[in-house]
Amino acid sequence: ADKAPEPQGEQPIRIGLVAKSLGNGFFDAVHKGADEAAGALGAQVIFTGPTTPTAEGQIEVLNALIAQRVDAIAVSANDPDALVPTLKRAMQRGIEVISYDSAVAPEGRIAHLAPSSDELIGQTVAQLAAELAPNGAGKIAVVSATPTSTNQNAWLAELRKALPQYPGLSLVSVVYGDDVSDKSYRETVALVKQHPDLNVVISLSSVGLVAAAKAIEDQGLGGKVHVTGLGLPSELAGYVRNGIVPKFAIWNPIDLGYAATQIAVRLARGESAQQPVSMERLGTVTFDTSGIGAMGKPFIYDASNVAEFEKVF
Amino acid sequence: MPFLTLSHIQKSFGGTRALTDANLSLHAGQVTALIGENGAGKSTLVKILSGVHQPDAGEIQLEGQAVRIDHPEHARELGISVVHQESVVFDNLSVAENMFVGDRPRERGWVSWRTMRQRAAEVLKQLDATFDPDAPAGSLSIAQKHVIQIARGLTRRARVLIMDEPTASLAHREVEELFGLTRKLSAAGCSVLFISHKFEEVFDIANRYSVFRDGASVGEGELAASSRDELIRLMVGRPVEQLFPKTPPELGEPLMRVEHLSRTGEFQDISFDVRRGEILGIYGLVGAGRTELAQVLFGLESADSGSIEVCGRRVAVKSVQEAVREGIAYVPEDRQTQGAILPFSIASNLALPNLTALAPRGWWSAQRETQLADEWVETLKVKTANTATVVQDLSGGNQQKVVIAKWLARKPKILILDEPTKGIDVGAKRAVHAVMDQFVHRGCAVIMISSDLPEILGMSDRILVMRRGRVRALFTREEATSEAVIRAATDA
Amino acid sequence: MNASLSAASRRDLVFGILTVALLAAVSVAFPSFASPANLADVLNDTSILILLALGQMLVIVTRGIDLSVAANLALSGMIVALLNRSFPAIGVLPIICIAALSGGVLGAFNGLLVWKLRLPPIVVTLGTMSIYRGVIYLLSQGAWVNENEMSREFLRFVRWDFVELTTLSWLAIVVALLGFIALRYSGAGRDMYAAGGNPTAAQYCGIDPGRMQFIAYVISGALAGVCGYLWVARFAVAYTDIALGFELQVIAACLIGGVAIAGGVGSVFGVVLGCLFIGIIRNALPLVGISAFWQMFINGLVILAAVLLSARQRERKRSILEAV
Amino acid sequence: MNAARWLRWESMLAAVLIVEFVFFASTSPYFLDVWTLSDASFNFTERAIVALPLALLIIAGEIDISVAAIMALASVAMGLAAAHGVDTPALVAIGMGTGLVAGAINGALVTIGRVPSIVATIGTMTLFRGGAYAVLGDRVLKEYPASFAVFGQGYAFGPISLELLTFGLLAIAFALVLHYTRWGRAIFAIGANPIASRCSGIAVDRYKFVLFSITGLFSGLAAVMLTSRLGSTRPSIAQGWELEIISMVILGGVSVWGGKGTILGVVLAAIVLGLVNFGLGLLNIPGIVMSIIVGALLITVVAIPAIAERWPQARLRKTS
Ligand SMILES: Nc1ncnc2c1ncn2[C@@H]1O[C@H](COP(=O)(O)OP(=O)(O)OP(=O)(O)O)[C@@H](O)[C@H]1O
Ligand SMILES: Nc1ncnc2c1ncn2[C@@H]1O[C@H](COP(=O)(O)OP(=O)(O)OP(=O)(O)O)[C@@H](O)[C@H]1O
Ligand SMILES: [Mg+2]
Ligand SMILES: [Mg+2]
Repeated sequence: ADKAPEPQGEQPIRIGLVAKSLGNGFFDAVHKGADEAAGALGAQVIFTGPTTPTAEGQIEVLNALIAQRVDAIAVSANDPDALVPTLKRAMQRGIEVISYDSAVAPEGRIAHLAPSSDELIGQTVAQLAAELAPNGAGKIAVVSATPTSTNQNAWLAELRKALPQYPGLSLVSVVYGDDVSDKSYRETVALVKQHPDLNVVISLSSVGLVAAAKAIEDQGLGGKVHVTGLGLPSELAGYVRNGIVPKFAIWNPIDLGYAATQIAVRLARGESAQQPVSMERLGTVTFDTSGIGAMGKPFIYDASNVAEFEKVF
Repeated sequence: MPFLTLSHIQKSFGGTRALTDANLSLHAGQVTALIGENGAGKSTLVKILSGVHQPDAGEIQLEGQAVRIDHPEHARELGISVVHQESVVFDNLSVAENMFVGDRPRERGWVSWRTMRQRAAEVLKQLDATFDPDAPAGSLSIAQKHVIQIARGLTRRARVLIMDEPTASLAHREVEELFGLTRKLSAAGCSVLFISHKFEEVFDIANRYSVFRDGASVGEGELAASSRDELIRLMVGRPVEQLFPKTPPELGEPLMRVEHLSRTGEFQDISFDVRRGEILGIYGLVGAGRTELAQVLFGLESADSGSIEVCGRRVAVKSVQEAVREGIAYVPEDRQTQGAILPFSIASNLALPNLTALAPRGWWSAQRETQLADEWVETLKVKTANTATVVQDLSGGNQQKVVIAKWLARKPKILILDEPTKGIDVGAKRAVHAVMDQFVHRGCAVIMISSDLPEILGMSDRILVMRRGRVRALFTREEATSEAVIRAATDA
Repeated sequence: MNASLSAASRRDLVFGILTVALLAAVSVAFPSFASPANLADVLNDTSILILLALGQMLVIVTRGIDLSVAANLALSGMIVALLNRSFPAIGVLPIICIAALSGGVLGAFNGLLVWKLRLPPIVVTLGTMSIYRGVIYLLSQGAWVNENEMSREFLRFVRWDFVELTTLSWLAIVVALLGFIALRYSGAGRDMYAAGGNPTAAQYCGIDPGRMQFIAYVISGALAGVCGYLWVARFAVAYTDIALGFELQVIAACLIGGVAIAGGVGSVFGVVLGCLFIGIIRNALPLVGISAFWQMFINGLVILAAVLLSARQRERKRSILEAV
Repeated sequence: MNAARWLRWESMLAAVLIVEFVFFASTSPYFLDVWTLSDASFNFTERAIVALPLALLIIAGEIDISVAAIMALASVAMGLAAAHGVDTPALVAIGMGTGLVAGAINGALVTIGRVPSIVATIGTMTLFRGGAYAVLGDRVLKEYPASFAVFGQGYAFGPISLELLTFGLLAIAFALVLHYTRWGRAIFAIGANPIASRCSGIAVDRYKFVLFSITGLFSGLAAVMLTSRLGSTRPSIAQGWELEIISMVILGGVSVWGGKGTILGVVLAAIVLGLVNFGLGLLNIPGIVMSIIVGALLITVVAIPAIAERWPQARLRKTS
């Protein structure tokens, strides 16, 4: 039943690149990198994603890609488990499936390209917090996205694991801003009221980080409470300059898109993920037994380099 | 010279020709009665005069000048004040504001609530209405709302006052007050157009008459030179029997007995019984609590104390379904909101209380529905092309027949009628009365609430008079005279 | 307040007491919640909701509903954010006028469809909700407008404060007062209640209910437009999804504040109370240390309790007429 | 006259459907393929299953905004039960039972509490979804038995999925009840005029209560299917679906004022919406641009009959 007729003629390899949601600067940058890689390899990238970051929306988008019989799909999952049945069906129909950025459970993909390992991210953020807290000691709190967001939770877990290395730091609270500005802002205000001696606010999502930074600025706590986390230079340049977010980390989304596309195209051409896969200008990546390959440590941005990257992503 | 003249007015709604050749003249200082069967086009004419509808053809002259009335505002500027037949009441607004909607007293451009309240109180006092100008209109009864509408027509010094069946839900005393005011206005030079289906009133208040039949004027003149029979002949095209179609009753055992029934704030300690073959009339002024009593008997409301017996068995009527199971039916006074589903066809409306009978196993049959409807349209002589006609498009009297028919079809033992002939014409009224008479002769009973004294006196076997929520008197047919009944209903 | 509003104002009173009780309960758990500075923060945070809910109230009073407010807000916000990015020299006043204008036009589009074509308001605004969101994406090409791309003035205006309250709160207070006066003492305001209470009767009285709906949509739209600027300036970011789903909060605030979905009933006072009620809950829940996972549940419980309590306030008399 | 008018609505939808078919078939080479179309059906069946009872509820003059939240609650209940090793038939019973109870709560609030349904269900929407979050927090439940997958991923025969078959059968059942039984007549009457219906001896409150409960029950069924299709449960499941389901119902010609509507219309609307989403997806049009098209479609479908009615010639033809 699953044997659909092969598309006729020699067509370029088509890669479905699925974002968590459209209208998100991070994924626009990923798209940029993907186009670059596809251009070099003579492949075609179909960049798509749901309107809101939900698993159900992503499944609809995936169904459309399956129906078009793309050669490979690279997806950043809104839910690691909910996509599995759909992605399994894609693989049954001969489509190579990888996840990037935010993982799909192993049954639903051949490989996962992590922009960085969860562990490295947790460590980097913990290190940022320690650098920003006066004398490396103080109270920190996290403004997360939704309670169901997978990579948020994974990073948070790694952050908790990394914290014992910095005995001065104590994580006093985790709040959820649901990835919407007003709630993130409100939760941040509540945080500083509840913990007047807070030193660092960490947010691992762009919306949350921007809202938290604004809330701290509006509460007149700039300089007293530092904000940091994962965000894009273009979104945070202003806050780096006025010192609310002295430094933050992110991997390069352009490289991520580039790498994901490289891998997807190569898999579609018949290469195996068991062997190291080349990513051309980014070297090679090796997937471990569970199919996960990581790119490297997140890059740290501060006043010295943010202006340079602000224009890029 | 007539103050206001309408000549050769035509108006159609889609396929319905409501007015074909309507002519009317109103004279300053005179009261003209406009009469005609249900659906003759009277209200349509009123709506044209008030700027709600535009005529398709014809001319309107005010003081000899041709005018176009293209907006209700415009009618008001011309000094035309209208009391519509439909309920034009805003439940969400206070009584006072209701009276001034569209024409609020202002002070420096802002609405002046103080002036509004004062003026409202004055007019209400003239009408002898007891309710508070600040009360929300939604808390009033249907009849009281009608009083608001009349009051609205009287708030301004109008040159033309049009009243479309203002007395339909008023009782004797309110009618007197209204007529007193109308005479005063007319003496001051105002031209009045008065529409009613009650001939006593027409002869009481009006000087002139104008008769419509099927959208066209068929006669006008001085009332003094005319008679009731002649007017009816003009209206209907044939003579209508004047006496009430009441045949001597064959009384059986009591069907319903009510004892010490009370509902706080509505009525207290009501006791009566109705026997097989009997028509029990309930009379009272507006606000006497008759409607509430009927609603309790039908399970729409609950009583606080007292008992109801049907066929000698004590029953607790806690819901309409239970009442219906006991064989009780209720034709509400407000057919537009409570009686009929206006956007539905005659057949669908008739089917509503008879769902189980028409679909015993649940499956619906359009055929059985139409059959039942055809049968009753025939029996009650509902004027309509077919039973698929939407009730909204029927004239008031025919709507009322549909509401009565839907309950008769259910074959109840006890039929409660609340103002059964409100707003319906002589012919239809007679048909309804005949149906009541036939109904009781099958061994059933009727409880008829009415504010129409001739109807009460003419149709009832016994008359219960209520005032302020209590039973004041119980007359047999022989004892009852209009004086005695009115005295019991009003006397302190 | 006179007796004609007694039923409504009694409800407002009950609801006011409920709100104060809620405030007291929160203060027990977190004493500094009732401090003036914190209450000022709550009001600032609730101001946008109040402005939107006041507009929505007009729409609901005239028997409409506006599901597109949040999308309108986001689109107008994006328009002024883009303008400000391209022409940082434009002052705040022109920006606000442009926001109001853009919101008003979007509202007028809803209003015209409802008025001239008699389309059901829920269908129209459900449709425009999607359309307006889509247009933001097309306008911005999915990109964000970030803080560093906004002019100082643009950002500063909403933060100016006077006796503890920021521009946001003052705007809400002024609009609420103006709204109260306009709805109680202007002919058009009263006509809205009449048109919403009984559209057929309104027609007999020379009021065009469709026109009243149109006006309500334009006002609601213009307020949403202004809120678009306020939102973008307050959170210093504009993107496609800002205020996603906010329309339900706005409608909830109206309904909790006693606006009848069937039209004709609603007061400025009630709506402001409804908004403050929601504002207090959502500011208090994170403070009193309730687990994030329970917040929504408790939120739902409190809202239900409030509507149940105020629904029970109805008079027993003539209940059959209210059984709708 | 009414029948003609609503028939016109349905023929509008049918026309839109044909246009969609022709358009997508000619622009995308992948569209006309039974398996593709079968995949496309997954995009709307679950929502459409909830749209059926909701249509009845809206025809009866009420509304339920909490349907998606009920789905989340039912999914969480099933997930918890599955984690305790409950087998598939019992899981389905638990899912549907949770929906039924939630629906009954809505019904009680409206009929006994006398809270207007839109207010009541905005409240319970928060409550039910909040309940799902409260129980599950940031956890995921995915220990469903293998046989559970059949509801959302199984095929009845050929390319007809079990979901599609269920929807088809339910649509027929609902159409029969609404249009060919006395209960259907009562539902229309209640929506058109609840007071007159009550005065005619129809147990208005009982009908409303049952309709709310049924809406809950089928939300539970939809939750079974969605959960089975996703193979996992999180509290955010079916987030935002309430508006999509309501759009489906009103695009189907059900009057939000009550008293009017057909099941055929709702079914057509479900397919129209499902196909437009899927077809535009095939053309790789971003979802948000799709939403412009869907929004415009919604308005156009209601606007065209309205414009036609105002067209003088059309009016003349109707009267003659
Ligand atoms: N808006 C309308 N649309 C369609 N038909 C209408 C409309 N208004 C009135 N009609 C029809 O026009 C005719 C005249 O109605 P009208 O209300 O003027 O009668 P009437 O003389 O006032 O009757 P009644 O004594 O029952 O009040 C009736 O056949 C009625 O069905
Ligand atoms: N002036 C008034 N102000 C407030 N309530 C009143 C007033 N008059 C009467 N009522 C209430 O209205 C109730 C009567 O309602 P209703 O007017 O329906 O009675 P009714 O006898 O059926 O009158 P009708 O059928 O003639 O309208 C009374 O029991 C009383 O509580
Ligand atoms: Mg009339
Ligand atoms: Mg009465």
